[in-house]
Amino acid sequence: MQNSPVRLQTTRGVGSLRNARMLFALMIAVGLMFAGLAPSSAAPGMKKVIKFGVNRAADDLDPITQDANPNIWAFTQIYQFLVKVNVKGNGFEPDLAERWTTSPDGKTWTFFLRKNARFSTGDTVKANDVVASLKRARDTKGPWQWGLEAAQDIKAADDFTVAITLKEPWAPFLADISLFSNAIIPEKVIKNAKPGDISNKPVGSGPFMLVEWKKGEELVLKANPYYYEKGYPKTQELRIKYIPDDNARIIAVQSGDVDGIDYPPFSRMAELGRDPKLEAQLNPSTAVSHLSLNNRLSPLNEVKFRQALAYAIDRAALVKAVCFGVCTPATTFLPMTTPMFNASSKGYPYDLAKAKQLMQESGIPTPVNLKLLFWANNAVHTPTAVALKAMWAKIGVNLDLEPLDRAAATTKYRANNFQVYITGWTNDIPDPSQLAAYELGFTESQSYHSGYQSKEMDTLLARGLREMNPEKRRQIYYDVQDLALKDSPLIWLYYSPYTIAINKKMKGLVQLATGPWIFRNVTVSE
Amino acid sequence: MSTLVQEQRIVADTGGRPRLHPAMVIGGLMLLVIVGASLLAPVLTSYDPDGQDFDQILLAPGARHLFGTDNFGRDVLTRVLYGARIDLRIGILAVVFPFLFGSLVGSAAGYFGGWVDTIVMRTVDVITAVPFLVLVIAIVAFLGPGEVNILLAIGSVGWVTYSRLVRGEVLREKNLEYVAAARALGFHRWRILLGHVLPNAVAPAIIFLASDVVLVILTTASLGFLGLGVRPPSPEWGMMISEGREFLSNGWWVATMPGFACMYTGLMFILLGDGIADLLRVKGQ
Amino acid sequence: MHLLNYAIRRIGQTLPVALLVTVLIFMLIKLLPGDPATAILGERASDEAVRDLYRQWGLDRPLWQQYVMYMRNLVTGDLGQSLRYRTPVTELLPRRLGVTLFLVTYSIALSIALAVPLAVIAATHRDRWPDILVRALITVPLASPAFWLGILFLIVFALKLGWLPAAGYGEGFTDHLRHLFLPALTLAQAFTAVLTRNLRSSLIDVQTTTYVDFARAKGLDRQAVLFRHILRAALLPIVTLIGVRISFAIGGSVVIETVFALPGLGSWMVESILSRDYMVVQSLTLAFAFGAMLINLATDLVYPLLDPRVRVG
Amino acid sequence: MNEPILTVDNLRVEIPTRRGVVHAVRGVSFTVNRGETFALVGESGSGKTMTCRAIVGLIHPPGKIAGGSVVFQGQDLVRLPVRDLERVRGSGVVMVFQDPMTALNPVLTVEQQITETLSRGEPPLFQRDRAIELLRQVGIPDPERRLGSYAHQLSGGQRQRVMLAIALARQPALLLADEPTTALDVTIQAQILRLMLTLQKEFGMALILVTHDLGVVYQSVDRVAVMYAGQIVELAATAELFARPRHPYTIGLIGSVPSADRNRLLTPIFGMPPDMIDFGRGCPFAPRCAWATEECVDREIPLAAVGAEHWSRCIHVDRLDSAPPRPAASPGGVSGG
Repeated sequence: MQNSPVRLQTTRGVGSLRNARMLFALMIAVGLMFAGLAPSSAAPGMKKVIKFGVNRAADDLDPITQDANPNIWAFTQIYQFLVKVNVKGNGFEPDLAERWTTSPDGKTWTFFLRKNARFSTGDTVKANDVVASLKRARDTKGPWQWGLEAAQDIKAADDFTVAITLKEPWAPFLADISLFSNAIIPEKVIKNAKPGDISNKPVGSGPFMLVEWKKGEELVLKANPYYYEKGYPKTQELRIKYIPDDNARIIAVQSGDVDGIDYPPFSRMAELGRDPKLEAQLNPSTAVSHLSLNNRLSPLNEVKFRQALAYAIDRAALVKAVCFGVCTPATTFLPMTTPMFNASSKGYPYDLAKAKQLMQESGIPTPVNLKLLFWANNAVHTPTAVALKAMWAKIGVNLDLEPLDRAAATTKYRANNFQVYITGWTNDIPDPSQLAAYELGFTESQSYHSGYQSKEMDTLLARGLREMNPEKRRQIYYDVQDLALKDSPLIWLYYSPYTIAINKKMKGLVQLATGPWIFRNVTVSE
Repeated sequence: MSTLVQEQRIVADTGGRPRLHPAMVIGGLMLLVIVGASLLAPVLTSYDPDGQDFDQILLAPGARHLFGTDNFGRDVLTRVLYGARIDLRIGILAVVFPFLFGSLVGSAAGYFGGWVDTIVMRTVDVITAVPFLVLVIAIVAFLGPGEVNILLAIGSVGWVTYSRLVRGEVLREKNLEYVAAARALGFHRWRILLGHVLPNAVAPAIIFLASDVVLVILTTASLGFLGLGVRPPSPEWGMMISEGREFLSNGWWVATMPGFACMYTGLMFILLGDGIADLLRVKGQ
Repeated sequence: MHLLNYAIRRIGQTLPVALLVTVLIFMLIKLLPGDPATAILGERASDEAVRDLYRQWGLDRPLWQQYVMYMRNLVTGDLGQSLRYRTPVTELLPRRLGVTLFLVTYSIALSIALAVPLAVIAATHRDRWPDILVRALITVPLASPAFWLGILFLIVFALKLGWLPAAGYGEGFTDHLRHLFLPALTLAQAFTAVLTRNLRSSLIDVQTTTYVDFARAKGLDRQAVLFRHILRAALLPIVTLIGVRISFAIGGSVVIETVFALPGLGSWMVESILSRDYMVVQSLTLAFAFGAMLINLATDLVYPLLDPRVRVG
Repeated sequence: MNEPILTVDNLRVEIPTRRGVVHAVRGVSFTVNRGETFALVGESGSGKTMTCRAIVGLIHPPGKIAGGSVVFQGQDLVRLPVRDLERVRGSGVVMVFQDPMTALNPVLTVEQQITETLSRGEPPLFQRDRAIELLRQVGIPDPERRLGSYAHQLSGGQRQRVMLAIALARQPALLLADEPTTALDVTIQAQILRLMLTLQKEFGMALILVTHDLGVVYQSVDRVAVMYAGQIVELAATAELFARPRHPYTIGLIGSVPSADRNRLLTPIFGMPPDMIDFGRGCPFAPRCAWATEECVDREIPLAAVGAEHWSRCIHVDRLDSAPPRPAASPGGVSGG
């Protein structure tokens, strides 16, 4: 929790120093040539624009209503937060709040804002902006209200101090406050906004600001001239281009049309790694791929049947066929990178004999017909489905594949109108509570729509939210992981890394384990 | 028999008897080969089209796997052979029913005119106003992916072309003398239409039929590309191509082999179409 | 002003068709399983949020009311809002329309530029090896999936040879020409093949006509005979073909635009169908229908200008 | 006057087909003099049209000139490069066709089709005047208005006149007219024929008139060549030919011409024209000939002089004045197959 920010600070320091020198040199050079003209701040030999190809288009930049990654990941460039997640995704570092304190009863948190942060409009970020933003996030209906669920009162103590009072001590509060929906927007904007204004014309204090948005095509971001940290962002312009087709995106980065891309498919990573111009990165993520089982239906309501299904999956083979070796078989419901992940858990190793034995014990006559719902045209879901069909056939389960487009599949799934559904999860906060509540708690989402309900689990989850002692809290989440495996309401398949491919000329790109990229340090040499 | 001036054509084809067009012969042979190969697939290969082998992933074409293996270690040749059954079935079924329906509707519209014509042609206008692929995509999205649904989607749009072609021919035919003669003989109008006019008017539609099969197979492939193809793990060629495009650089054979199969079939139907066209033209003269 | 009258009458006739098209598409997309709110909010959204969004969009009202509302807005030139992008469709449409129009026109132009010489070579060497070669050559694109060819083109020309850009649309006319060359070529493949086949047989027919013989007999040189007499007459049936083909090309652009990452109407249409962006799908369908109508009309109007034997009406 | 403008020597045209090679023209030789009117007469398929097409180099592939020469004003057109041949056409030789409806381009106006024939480099206004003048010369009334017409807007006779106007645009030395009146109404046939002969005099052209109708030939041409099965079977001055036909086929043709003399019966030629692919060595007319003997079938029969400027391909020339020894081949008789 402490190490990485410090290390980052150092590199940042060196970077800005070098950058300042270069800038100085450039100013002289340019000044001599075009006296009177404003100098470009790009260092010599560096590109003025970063071009990045992404697989999904941002469509709405209002932080409180959005679920889709392309939007969330754009927030990181445009907005700032009180605190932010560190690179590893397991701790926090200061953002707008320079520091923060907790009252002894754990119910009051005080955040002290840095005084030099300014929005791209030029206005200083003050406590009233923070209060307005957080209240809006808490009180507007949306999928992310839980991020401030615990906050009872949000007040400005003075211009640069914000005090938040909680209903009760809340262990993951710092994690919650780092959630993207709690981005800080100017109070003026919130007050004057017509519906859709914030979605289309977001204003924040982050390193970049939105200047042009060709919807479904390209986001053009320019450096926020008032960004608090001088010398950042290192490149003046960032263009996020929407290139949905995997091949087209890969060819775009290979041919130099863009400097980097997200989500090259696993199958291409080895090849991209061999390309001397490119760097293929496998970044630690919080992604878990899993199957949601509809526990309401027979025979999926039989725990032994669910366990049999889990044992019958050869996760190593799945990793080979689906991820081309870059994923890791899942051993608990938690991502490896999440704090309190139980590294000693064995999960469900591939054991066909055991699976068959459990099938027999369950007394379910074979063959069993099951339907598998999944997103069509998804480079990961389709091969997963194909592999599962073959694997489960060995224990007498006849899997009928039902690929549907995303909207149709999601609607069906949300209506609990499914038997088995391929899905996946990524954390938005570096804490197990979000995922645990969503996946195993009935009230939040009917346990990821599985319908799983367990008193024992509910008690554990409630304790986990309120236990402030880190060691005790860890034990609670270890117990949660064991219980989840035992009850097996879902089947966890594998942990996958984030993949990106960038030109080797691009330096300084950081991708958080929760997903977002950080472009403020990025330079691309000519 | 005597005439003052005898006619004789110097031009080729003096025989007048329809000859077997070489394109037809080659196309027919190709058809024989592919139908035979797909039917004999279980004999020709010892692999299961869905049989996965995770130790044999993405093997290049070689002695054990002539067309290599895919990302599940499945034998590509086996899948291509079994896929031929599916693609030929889709290709032919998705064309035959629209052809029958379209010809019937189109000829009725052309022959009876009036409100029948208005209704049919306005329906045709509505359907043609929306681009073919877009409409098919919407219909498949509605029905869900799968072979039958693809057939339904393509069929519900495809009949339009046939009805247009046949209607145009019927309009031309119905003013010819033999129709008047048949009418004068007191034949029922349906009998005239189905027994006399339609057989003569259907030639361009039949010629179009062969190239339409190619079009259907390609449309199925495009649907696969957009994620709306037949259900996996079906070895349908379009799906194989669209799934295999992920591996074009590290396993080119996965997409390319079914691509060649697709081209082979396309060429075959084009040749057959040329042959049929020639045959009908000779007959028509 | 005979032509103008005709054009007005034709448009009048097609209006009911356009109206039917809007009904058809309206029903079709509303019947699609899945809804825009879920598509936008994702699988983790709360039911309440989904319902709110529905109410906000007026999608909770009866279908006929929605349709009437849509038509009322349409009359005032309002195509509605993209649900997904929260932006009026009229604001998003022009740029994408530009891309697709450019792409389709470009591909048709390429098709003609390729097909005419190929067909001339084939027809003048009828049944000899250049003819056989051309005919064999054009069956390849005719029988291969466009996206497959597109990807191969990308790998060869953009990646291995680096001659052309791999993605996007570029800025300015010459840049468009460069960026859209590969997509247009891919889109042109099938049409080139169809055009070449038709033009070849049309050329063969025309070549042996007496008026071409007479043109030769009266002393015209080969170029004059080819361009003034043979090609002109042979291209006539092709005009209708081009008309029919444009709407095909627009359909084909769906796939091509995806392969080449072009922000055109086709890829937008598919995206909008998949994200259930009702307003966009309706508007685009309408745009397509009008486009097809205009093209038909244009063919009908142009044809008599090219062939004096045909009269409008 | 007797200066030859065209000498055709041993011309042969072959058309390969799936059944075999069609020998459409088999060693045709004749000469046409400057200003002369010459007729090629024969049934359809006798090779007369092919002969004309061969002269102007317009045999459609896969047909080809298999041998012989066509010397026009000292140049062998058969061996002339295409570019030079194009220069000879129009100003040297022009051919007009049977059906003016199909010979005129349907999508070009009369004016366009005339002016494109005129030599380049003349100012457009001058070209227009020339076009009007030409139309007037061929007897088109109100030529200014007709300039903008298309073929389908003209009557049959007018079309033929327009075609003549086009053909004469560059004042050729030789005009080949392939059945120029066949497609026309009978009343108009005579007008057009008369017009052609007038124009021939006016322009001082030689004219080769191709026809199957000996009646047309009778009063209007200087010399006649009768063709049968790709060969010239008889060649003579017109008067001589009608007075003293020296080939059974010619006699047959003359016999089948309707005449004002109601008492004379039409004498049809029985049988079918021969197969143009598979010939015996002998006279191709023998199967239909009333005078035929064994000898006719056995050997090749050359074109031999039978009088002053009179040639025939018959070995029984001397017996032709007497009645045929047996009736001609019976109806439905021997066919060429």
